[in-house]
Amino acid sequence: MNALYQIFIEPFIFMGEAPDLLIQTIWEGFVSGILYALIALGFVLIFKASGVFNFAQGIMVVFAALTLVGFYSMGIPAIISLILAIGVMFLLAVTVERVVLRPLVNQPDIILFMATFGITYFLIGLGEFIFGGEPKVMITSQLYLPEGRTNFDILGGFVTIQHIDVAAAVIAIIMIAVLGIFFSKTRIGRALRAVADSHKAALSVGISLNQIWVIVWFAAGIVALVTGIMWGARSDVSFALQIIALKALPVLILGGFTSIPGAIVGGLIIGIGEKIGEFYWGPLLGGGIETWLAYVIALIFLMFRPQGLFGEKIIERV
Amino acid sequence: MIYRESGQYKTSYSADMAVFPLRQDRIGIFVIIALAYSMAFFGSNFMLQAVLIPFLIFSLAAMGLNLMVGYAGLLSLGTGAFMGVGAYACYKLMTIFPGVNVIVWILASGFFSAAIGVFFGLPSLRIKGFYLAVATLAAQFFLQWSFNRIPWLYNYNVSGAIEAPLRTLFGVPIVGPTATPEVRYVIVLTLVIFLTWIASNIVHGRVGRQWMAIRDMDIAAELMGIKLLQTKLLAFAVSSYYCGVAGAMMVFLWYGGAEYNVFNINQSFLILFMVIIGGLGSLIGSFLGAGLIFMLPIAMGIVLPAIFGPLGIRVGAETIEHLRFMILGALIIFFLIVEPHGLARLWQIAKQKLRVWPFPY
Amino acid sequence: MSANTTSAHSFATDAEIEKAARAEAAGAVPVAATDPEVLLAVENVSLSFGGVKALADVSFDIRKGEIRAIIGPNGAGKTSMLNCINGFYHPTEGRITFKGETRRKMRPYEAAAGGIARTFQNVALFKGMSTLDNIMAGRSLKMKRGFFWQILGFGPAVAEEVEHRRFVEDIIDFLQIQAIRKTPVGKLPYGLQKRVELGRALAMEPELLLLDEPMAGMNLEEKEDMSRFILDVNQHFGTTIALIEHDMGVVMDLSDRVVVLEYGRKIADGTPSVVKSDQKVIDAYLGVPH
Amino acid sequence: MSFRNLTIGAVAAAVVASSAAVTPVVAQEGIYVPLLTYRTGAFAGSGIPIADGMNDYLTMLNERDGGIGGVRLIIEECETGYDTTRGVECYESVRANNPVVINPYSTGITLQLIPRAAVDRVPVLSMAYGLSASADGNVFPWVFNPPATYWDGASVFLKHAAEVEGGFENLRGKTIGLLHLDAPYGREPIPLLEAMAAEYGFTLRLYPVAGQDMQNQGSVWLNVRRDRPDWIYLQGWGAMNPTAVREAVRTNFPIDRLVGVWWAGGDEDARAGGAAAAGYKSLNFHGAGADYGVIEDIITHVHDKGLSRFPRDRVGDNLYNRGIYNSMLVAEAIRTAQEITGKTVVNGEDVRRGLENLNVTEERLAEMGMEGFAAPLQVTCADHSGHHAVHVAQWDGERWTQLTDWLEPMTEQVRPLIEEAAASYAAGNPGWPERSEPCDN
Repeated sequence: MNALYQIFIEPFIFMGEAPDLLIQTIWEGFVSGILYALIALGFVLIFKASGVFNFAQGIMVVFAALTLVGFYSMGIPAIISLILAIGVMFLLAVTVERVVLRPLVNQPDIILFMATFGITYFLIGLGEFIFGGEPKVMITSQLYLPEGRTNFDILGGFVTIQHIDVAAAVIAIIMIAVLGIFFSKTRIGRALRAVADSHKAALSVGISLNQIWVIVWFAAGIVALVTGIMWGARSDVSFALQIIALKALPVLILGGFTSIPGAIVGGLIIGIGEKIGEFYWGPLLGGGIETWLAYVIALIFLMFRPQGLFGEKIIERV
Repeated sequence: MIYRESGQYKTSYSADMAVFPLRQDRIGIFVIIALAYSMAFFGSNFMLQAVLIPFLIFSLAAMGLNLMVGYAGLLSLGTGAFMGVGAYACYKLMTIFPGVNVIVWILASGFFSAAIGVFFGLPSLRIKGFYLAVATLAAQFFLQWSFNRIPWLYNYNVSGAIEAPLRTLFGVPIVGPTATPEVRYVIVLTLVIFLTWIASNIVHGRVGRQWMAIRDMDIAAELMGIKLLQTKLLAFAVSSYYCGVAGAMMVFLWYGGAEYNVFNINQSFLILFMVIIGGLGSLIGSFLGAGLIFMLPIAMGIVLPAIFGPLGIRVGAETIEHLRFMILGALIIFFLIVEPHGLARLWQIAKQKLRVWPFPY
Repeated sequence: MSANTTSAHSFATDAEIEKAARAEAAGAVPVAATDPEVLLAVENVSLSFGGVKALADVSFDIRKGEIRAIIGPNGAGKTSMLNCINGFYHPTEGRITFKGETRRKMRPYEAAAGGIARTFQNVALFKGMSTLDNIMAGRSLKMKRGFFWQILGFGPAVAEEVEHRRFVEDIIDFLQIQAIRKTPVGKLPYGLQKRVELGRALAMEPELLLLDEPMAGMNLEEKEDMSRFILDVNQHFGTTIALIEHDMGVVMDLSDRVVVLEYGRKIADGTPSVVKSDQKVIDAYLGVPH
Repeated sequence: MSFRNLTIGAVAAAVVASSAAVTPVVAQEGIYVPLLTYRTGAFAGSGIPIADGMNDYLTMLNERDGGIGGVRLIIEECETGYDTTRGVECYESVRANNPVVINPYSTGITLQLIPRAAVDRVPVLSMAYGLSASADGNVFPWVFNPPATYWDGASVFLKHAAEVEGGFENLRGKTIGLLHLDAPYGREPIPLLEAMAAEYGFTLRLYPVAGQDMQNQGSVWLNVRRDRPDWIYLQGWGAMNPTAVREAVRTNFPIDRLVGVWWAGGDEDARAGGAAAAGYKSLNFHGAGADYGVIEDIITHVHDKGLSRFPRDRVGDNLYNRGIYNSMLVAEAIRTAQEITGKTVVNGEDVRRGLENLNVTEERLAEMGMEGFAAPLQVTCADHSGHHAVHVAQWDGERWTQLTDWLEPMTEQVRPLIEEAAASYAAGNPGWPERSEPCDN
């Protein structure tokens, strides 16, 4: 009885008592949700076009950010470092296509999936090898990103909003819009969609898969870079982030592997859901449930809708 | 020349179905086992404690994962956690019933991880491939959290860690700080050989065939009357059992104690890599993979400085660590591309070449 | 095409005659599911995915011991029909009666246990396993020893293994694939794969054998071999067979009765001769616009 | 096929190499001092300055005095990544070269090594970390944690809080939070704080931070906002500390009421909070900054010879000095061991005695150019920590400055708890060996 009260009544009472905390919690969840969504977006881009489930996306985020900060710490001006970092992501895309995707074309998905584990570990090693293992501070101001925070004194409390988080949200929205246009309007975009639908068909109308792959991996790389900057601005840049980056996987399960809106919505559900869960229900379990809540949500979700929120039902054929 | 099958005729199906149809193979395996046991007398403490014992334990874990990924085609990223379940179950059992011999508990602890494995395997009917992988991540993180946040599991130790209390077999300490590496090595070796034998029986029999069937073409398998859920759950159970036992051995016959983050996701990845590099769907591969991946850092730690030291380039511990990651990643990609069946396949090829020698084809 | 037909004639003539006789006796009119002679009866089965209607109100039956052909142009719903029969798809309407018992929803497992075996349009073998293991896998249902006997390296489970191995070896001899016993099927040429797949189905000792285009993409000789195997299976083991086939010649020679589907509907049903001369069928095949 | 042969070659090579590698390197003439460090992973931020500090001091001894008592020190690092598993592997690999002392530099690893130290006869020096109870030398003859235990630290924090609040009686009714890494290290002070909470009537709130969420403390600090604690004691490490300081600033927590244990006193930790972090406090048992004789020696003998890997301009960082202090203890223990035994090449058992008779006096500190850098320190057979005084340092936005003078821990409360805990530890591990080692003092 008491337990039921604690589970079903108390948290809501508390939400009412301290609305500022509720708003703060939702905002926190919203921001981390955006970041999850951005990583998931990278997954989706690659999965749509090459059918590869890119486990390395999370690491690409850290790697990109690390490269940026690394170049800067070598005394290169911020903007140049940014351009260089983009260049590195392009190189990465080319290398991955040459070294991993091309030799593995037509292999079972699961093999490609495991290959991205290889990429993950290689990037971790490489990144730390070049730039050192210690966490680095993101060069926020040098990139003309807003710093500091604003406190809104409302509802008998206050809500802190960091300017960088607002920026993150805005940039995320812009990027998603750009990608949307890119996919629907541009020639390459349409080519990508063609590839997503059928590799053979794409080939038959003379689209080079290899180019497409380079392009999507590059696109994913840029998404990763942006994500990395945003994330690095909230907490230092280090490979410790990779565990958090894994949270993009449950996001994908919710959103479906091929749906960009799915990634966004999934990201927000997971982000807000886990923060609310941790803050209001976590104490009942001794806290720290954030580390698994997302996965369990996804797991339960899988039981009822394996194809994801926006995926359509799969008909098996023989 | 020595490695010839000519003149060995199989006169019965059972002979033909034997795991080692060739006499040379049978002899070979016996020699290897004999050597392995003799290491207990010739191996240095370092050799036993820091190389052979962990190698065997990792091999066992890899074997467990291989049964699932390699044979049944179910990708799991939760191995570390399932090992943890075994370890904590064993800890509870041996502290609650100190009377019963610890080896019994080590073997029994596997059943607990098997049960947990089955539970987290339930979604495997609806979902496949990376979806399932994510599902197992849920197991990984949830279990790891439980090891940490359920103090009952570690008997409310302030430190939150579990230590191996002293346990003996025939008066000889086998678990706890005073147990000598030799004794522990012999026990680990015996258990691993025993479990390997069982695993080989499983995979060469009906069950193994059914696992491979659902791996290769689950629809066809289903239409042939193989019950998918039962078969998959059996795979989860057996695999988790092996991982659990490996986990219990790791804590009580190797480290002598552990805390929750011993069983973190990197542990899971490492073992998955052992399976991939060793060879999916091969028991011997599990050993080869475990050997390669576990030896790698030790080897690099000694080889690299030896090479670069003289050149005045200092190779710090962390450099080796970074290189280890890079090499690991590169190896995985390399094997997936060049030889998806891993070291095991190379081993076969070598044997095949030897068989037909001196003819090159 | 015509070449095939004639050649098929040349080897199947004697079989041809008595078949025709049987067919006459049977008559081409579908009979009620209760008739003991009827092994499987399909009654008003419809199947649709979302909007798409794959099958619409199809009824026909399969008699014990006959070879029943299901033909029709591409996309006529032939494979969907088989999928319904062995429980892989569940009909949205109608019912299927097998061995006298009717069920709307059936798990593939029950179908297999009931004695329905099946080969696939594009080979669905277990690529990673050897020919032997593939066919042995077909024995799964017959192997009863529990898991705990399995883990012992000796005892009943092993004895059972040997006993089934014998059975499988017979099939291997019957299909003349002794040479490729231990080869991974992935490495085999297409024709042989089809043969192994047949073997795997036979290993289940089925009462009803569903063959989905057993001769697709085969050359003449392979087709002849396959036809012979099918006839032998039907006559020696007395297995009832339902097959989908595009090669008209083969169908006409092998089958006792033919059911013709088009756009998920049954347009004709009867002995090869009857069907051959049916106007609707001819239109369907020559593609007359309707 | 050629590709395949290549593979066979590669793999064969790898296997051969690895098998060749597993024969341990034989320690040449000298005193082998392994250092378990971590320069990778999420804790590298704290690990690197410490590793370099330890290295540089010992190297300085080699360079300046040709080692200790004429015997060169063989310094070898092993990368643990602050991961217990890898730490134990490191221990196994260094043990083969008979080390004289082990510096685990992780409470988790220390806990694993405590049972083995006695068996393998290698002393474990967990300087101001590890198991607080191991300060009881009668139960843990092979484990040392000078100059103070975590429980001493926590008690000093309470003293300071009481001082600010105007006496212990004012702690009654207050809420004190423990923001800790959710690992053995972070959990160490809990028993003492609980005991104290019972005694002085303040409420203790725990804010555990899981290792993988160190940089993702949003929810934890929301809880802080909910509970509005008056003080927060930060028992964090690695990337957790800078994040905590940053979050404290974000949530408008009064920064001068956030007090870190000595391990939360890295320069980078405080700097992360920006200007607003000025006022952040941390316990300390040695001086920060570079103007000490010993550090000048290190600069001349190590940095100038290019033997250090630590950036010159960061010399004097708090954690770098922490490393120096740690190495000083090691060196002094070896020196004492040489005096007691008369041997020059000492082994683990000798150094254990050395540690047990450690007595660093003012004079000795002066000799070493450490006056004002550290306080005198003494260890006895019964007391392996000494429960020495520590002070509260404050971050002024630029550097750490000593805020209070040296505060004695509340030993009279701490010590009984320690002996109790030690007893229960021994009881919890049946077959725990009685102390057989003789006592020299």
